[in-house]
Amino acid sequence: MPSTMEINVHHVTRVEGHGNIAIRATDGTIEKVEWQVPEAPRFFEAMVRGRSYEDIQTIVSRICGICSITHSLASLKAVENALDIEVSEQTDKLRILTHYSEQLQSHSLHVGYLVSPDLVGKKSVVGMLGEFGDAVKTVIRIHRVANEWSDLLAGRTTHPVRLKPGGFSKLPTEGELRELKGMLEKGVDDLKALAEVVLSVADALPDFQRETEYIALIHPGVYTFYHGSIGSTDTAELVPISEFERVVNEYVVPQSTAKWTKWHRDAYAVGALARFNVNAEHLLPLAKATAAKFGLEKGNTNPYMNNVAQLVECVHVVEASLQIIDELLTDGIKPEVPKVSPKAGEGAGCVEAPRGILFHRYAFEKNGICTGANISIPTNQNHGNIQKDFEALVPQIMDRDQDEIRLLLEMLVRSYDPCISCSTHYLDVKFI
Amino acid sequence: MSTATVAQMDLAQKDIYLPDLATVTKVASMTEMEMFLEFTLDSGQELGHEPGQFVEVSIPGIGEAPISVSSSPTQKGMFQLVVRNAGNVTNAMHQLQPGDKVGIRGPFGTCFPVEEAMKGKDILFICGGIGLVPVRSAIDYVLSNRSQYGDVTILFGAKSPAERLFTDEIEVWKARDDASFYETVDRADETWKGNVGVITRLIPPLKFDPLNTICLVCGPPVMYKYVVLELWWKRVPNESIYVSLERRMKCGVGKCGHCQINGLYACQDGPVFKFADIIEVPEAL
Amino acid sequence: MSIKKLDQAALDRWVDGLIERKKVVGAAQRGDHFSFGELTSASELRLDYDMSILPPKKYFLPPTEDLISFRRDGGFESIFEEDPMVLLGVHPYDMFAISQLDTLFSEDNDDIHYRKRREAITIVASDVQTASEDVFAGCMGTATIDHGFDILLTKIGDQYLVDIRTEKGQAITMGFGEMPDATDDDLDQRERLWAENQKVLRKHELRPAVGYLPKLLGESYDHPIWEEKAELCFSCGSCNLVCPTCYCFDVQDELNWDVTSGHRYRIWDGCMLANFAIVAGDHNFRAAKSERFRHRYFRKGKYIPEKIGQTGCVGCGRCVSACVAKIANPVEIYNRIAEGKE
Amino acid sequence: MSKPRVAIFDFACCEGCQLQIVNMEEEILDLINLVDVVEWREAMSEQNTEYDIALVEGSITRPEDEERIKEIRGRAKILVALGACAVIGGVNKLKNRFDLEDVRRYVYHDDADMPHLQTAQTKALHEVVDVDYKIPGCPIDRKEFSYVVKCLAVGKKPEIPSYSVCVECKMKENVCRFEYNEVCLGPITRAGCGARCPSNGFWCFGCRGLVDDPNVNAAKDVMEKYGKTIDDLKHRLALFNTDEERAHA
Repeated sequence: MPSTMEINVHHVTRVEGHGNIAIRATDGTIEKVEWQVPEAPRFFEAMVRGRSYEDIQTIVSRICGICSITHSLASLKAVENALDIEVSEQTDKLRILTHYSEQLQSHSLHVGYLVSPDLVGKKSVVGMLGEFGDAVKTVIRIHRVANEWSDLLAGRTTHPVRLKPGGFSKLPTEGELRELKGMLEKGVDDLKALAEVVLSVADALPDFQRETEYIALIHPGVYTFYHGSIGSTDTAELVPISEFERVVNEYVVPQSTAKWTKWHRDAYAVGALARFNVNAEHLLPLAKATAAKFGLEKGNTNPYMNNVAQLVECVHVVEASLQIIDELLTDGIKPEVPKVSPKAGEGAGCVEAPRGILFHRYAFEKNGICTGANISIPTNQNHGNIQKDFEALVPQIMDRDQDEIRLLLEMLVRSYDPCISCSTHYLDVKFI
Repeated sequence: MSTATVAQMDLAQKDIYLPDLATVTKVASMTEMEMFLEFTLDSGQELGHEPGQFVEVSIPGIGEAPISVSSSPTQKGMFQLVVRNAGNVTNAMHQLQPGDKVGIRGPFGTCFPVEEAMKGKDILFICGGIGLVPVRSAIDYVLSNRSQYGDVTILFGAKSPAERLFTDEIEVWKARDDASFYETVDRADETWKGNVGVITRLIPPLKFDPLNTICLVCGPPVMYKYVVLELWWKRVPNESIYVSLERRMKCGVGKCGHCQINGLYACQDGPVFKFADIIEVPEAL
Repeated sequence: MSIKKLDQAALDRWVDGLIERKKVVGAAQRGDHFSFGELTSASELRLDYDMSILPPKKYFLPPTEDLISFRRDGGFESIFEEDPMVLLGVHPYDMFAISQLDTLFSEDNDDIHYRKRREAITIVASDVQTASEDVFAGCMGTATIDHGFDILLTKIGDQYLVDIRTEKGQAITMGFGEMPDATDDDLDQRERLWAENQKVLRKHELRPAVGYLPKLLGESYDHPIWEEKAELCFSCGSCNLVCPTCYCFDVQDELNWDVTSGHRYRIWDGCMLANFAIVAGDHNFRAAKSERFRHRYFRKGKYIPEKIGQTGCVGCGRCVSACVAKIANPVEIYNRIAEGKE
Repeated sequence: MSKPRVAIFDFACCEGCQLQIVNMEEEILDLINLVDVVEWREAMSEQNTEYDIALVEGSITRPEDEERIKEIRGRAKILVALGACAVIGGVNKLKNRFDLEDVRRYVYHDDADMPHLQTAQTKALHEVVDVDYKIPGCPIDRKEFSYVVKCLAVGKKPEIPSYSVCVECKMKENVCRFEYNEVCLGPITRAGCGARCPSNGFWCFGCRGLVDDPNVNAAKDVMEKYGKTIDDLKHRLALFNTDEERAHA
């Protein structure tokens, strides 16, 4: 009698959005390995047509609850690019500072609440409360700092209010920035403590290697999340943001409502590990030291290590923010009122979402009404790579217990920190 | 008032928003919607109310609601409320069991003039639905001091036989030979043998001296105009008609503004009004 | 008690000294408007402000205020949140409104939550230096004031007259240093400024006399203006919320996470809001917008005057500015109902 | 009294409302003390089909989702709609302004006919099943969420404000957005957010849905007074209230 192994994870838990895993093997022969995305498509790109440039940010931040600030910023950069709007250095700095708050929010949520139960053999963070109660409370404190930080600069942690074309609808006061600085300085200690806890259970991260292409923003001299061009570990070429479609090359597969992407190979990866592999030399000292603790080095090809890279980035964004706050306080916060007038145009914008590089493109007619959009989301860009990882990993672990296989595959998906509801919300339009 | 005068006032006065504790001593379901509850104040004191007054009942965490006192002050050592399940507080009151604690503020507001205008007069009580709840306090008071009043007539109208309140007491009132009781229901069922129709139909057949009768009226908002009209046909002067009005008395002490009826506060100037005093108050009825 | 004189520098020194010792709240520019808030330096104080968005009422009757704490198993305790402060720069019409609240919260049933806050606040009033766009205090008899405050500041040339009226006022004058008494000439100048302010603070001209409003309204219950204006009313309550004499509130219970304890608080409410007069069972005693709209103008012009003998509208004009539909100008309404009468 | 069992579900949405539950930070510990969270895919691997209260985020956009929400409704004693997508359809309803064929083709081009890419008109939960309570907002307000949960735990009917955002905006002492010549939906939008957007210098775009009886006549008149048109208002209204905007067209 043939022995059949079938694994169907109908909705991977502890990820944002709905993703399924389907594996079938008979007598040791793999018949099906599929990463499926059944999330309901929302068609944001079609919906923004006919909306004003003023409302784009408000609409597209709703693509994702977890990276709403990132979507806002990418859309604002695209809108500003399309309408020839210049923003001040102060706006840039404050935006980056806002953006960093979301990196910490998202990474601490992912590593602390969603991944860590796997590392200690629990089903959820609630299950960790007894034995790892102190660690959970540390995570909560870090997460709260990140949220209060977003609240302060964006007016809200989820779906930012203050970000608008040309600048901010309301600026933080210098007093508020000083308070934030104090908060972040205290946060560094909590981050160090968290790193120690994760390090103590890091053995639970599977040792699995698969070479792939890593793509991230590159900007001279900085570990960038906001400025720059598109870079890759496969090429020295830097692609301008305006040509992002040349990089993503989207296509549709039958098992996914999200589109998949590829560039130099059949799939590529984006996210913290990609940024690390592209930009590690620009990390700030404490972040570098954190990476070293975990033995994370440039050129790492273990997707599970993305979670460690996220932790490293948590440290980096706090360090970088303390520098930005000092600069802002030295210069003083100058009152600025964004003044913008609509015109016809088309433009692209890009920032690094916590889970990888994010592209937005919009076209407007002369009254500022949107006529078309194209958004390419990091989780889309990772779907193909997750599938390729599955195909490589499953044969290596076939002989193990089904529950263990299931867990390893779920952990693999989780390591990418997929934002699945995001990934079903993009569109693609040809601009003439 | 100048600030100097304010400063001289006594700071140790009672907080008008602070409830006293009371304990539930008896509960009984009256209809599908109405619950009967009996309380004693934990202080051991009498509530000290007059017929027609209300209290603010607190269910901690749920809120506070104004409820008419249904028992007569002639009944000592306790007071009774009847509540219709119509909101959060009254819903919570329906869950109360003997021994449970509630907060009580009050009694507040004006009362039926059982000691003044009504003394020596014939009395006509006209109650629609839960309008019987506050009026029962006056009915009991009058019947307890029966010799001090003239003829006593009670009219009661309910929507249906199932919604009749105080059915046991109605039997007692009916049986009394020193009081007349008439009732009707809007919609009868197969068990109902009595009058069918709105309460106003009970008024025309009545024989009474309009100049020697005090009428107490309480019922749903829609009822008053029609009842008053019938009383006018009977030549009852406005001075002799008293109505009890329902409003949203949030604070009960004339501050919050919710119960205002034009310039009057239902919680202070009411809930019992002499009809003559509100005939020029358009929002009253 | 006495009337002294200070120049700007001495005034600033005094305010800075006060700030070192006490919580000092005053009118200051915040963003692109004036509002009352805690001061950290005398330089922030703007006695030349025209109007604050919210009246200083917010310190006597805050938007939300805890009243009692409770436990579900029975047990209630009063919560008092008095917040001692010196309140600087209260305009005469707002002072008039505060005195009115003093009366309304103390008469019949004394509200000691209000009174404790009130007693903890020392009021330094200030005669208006800049008339706001919509003020009409001159028509309401509230452009100047001679009672209720602890100290009144009046700017005469580059000097401030400091009229100290109460012990409370006297108590915060430490730090004045040597101060000359105001001269008769100074007082004459103040009289002239008061007379001038009666004329200047009239950006809208009320035609009927204030004292005539109750009678006028009494005859105008069914005037078409109520329907006409309410047609454009959002029932947003902005006019209620910015009004220095509106004091209606709602009372709510809030549970702690243990759901066995919590507190009861009051929160500003407004008679223009749709559900203000709704009772359990959802009957609304003022369901129509026009009924609510009328109620507000009756309350200011008739009910309050009949209750305490003062106008319920002090003419600050905040409602005029705050109403997005631009229908809330009391002067326009009272003038309309006066048309064709006397 | 046993703890009420709570399950959290999501449909088409950004999951930002669930995130607000996570964002309660330390208070989550209080929450799980008060109720048993028995299923929550975004945060927990535990699954359970036995629950008293279903908290449901997202709007219904596919026939299979209709079936799923009906099943959830069938199991839950109390169903609470969480956030704008669930309560009014939210930004997802912008899709309903277009022909669905066009929307699908616009996004998926030649692949648009693949069966898994089908979509239907966006619906709020109450358009498919009975909803007991609604927590509006995009995203939900954490304080309001806590309030509702505590109410349900003690059997109290939660009261969501019936008045407009202007009430809270005035309490915050904000300058009216109309003074900046902006189209603000505050006067017709249900309060409860603490006037979050105007307090941050931004107009209200109506994410909590409209008040029970919005005065559309007044809105028209006000637009004219500020040199705007009713179309400006409708344009903004469409963001979260496409149905309302069409009803008043």
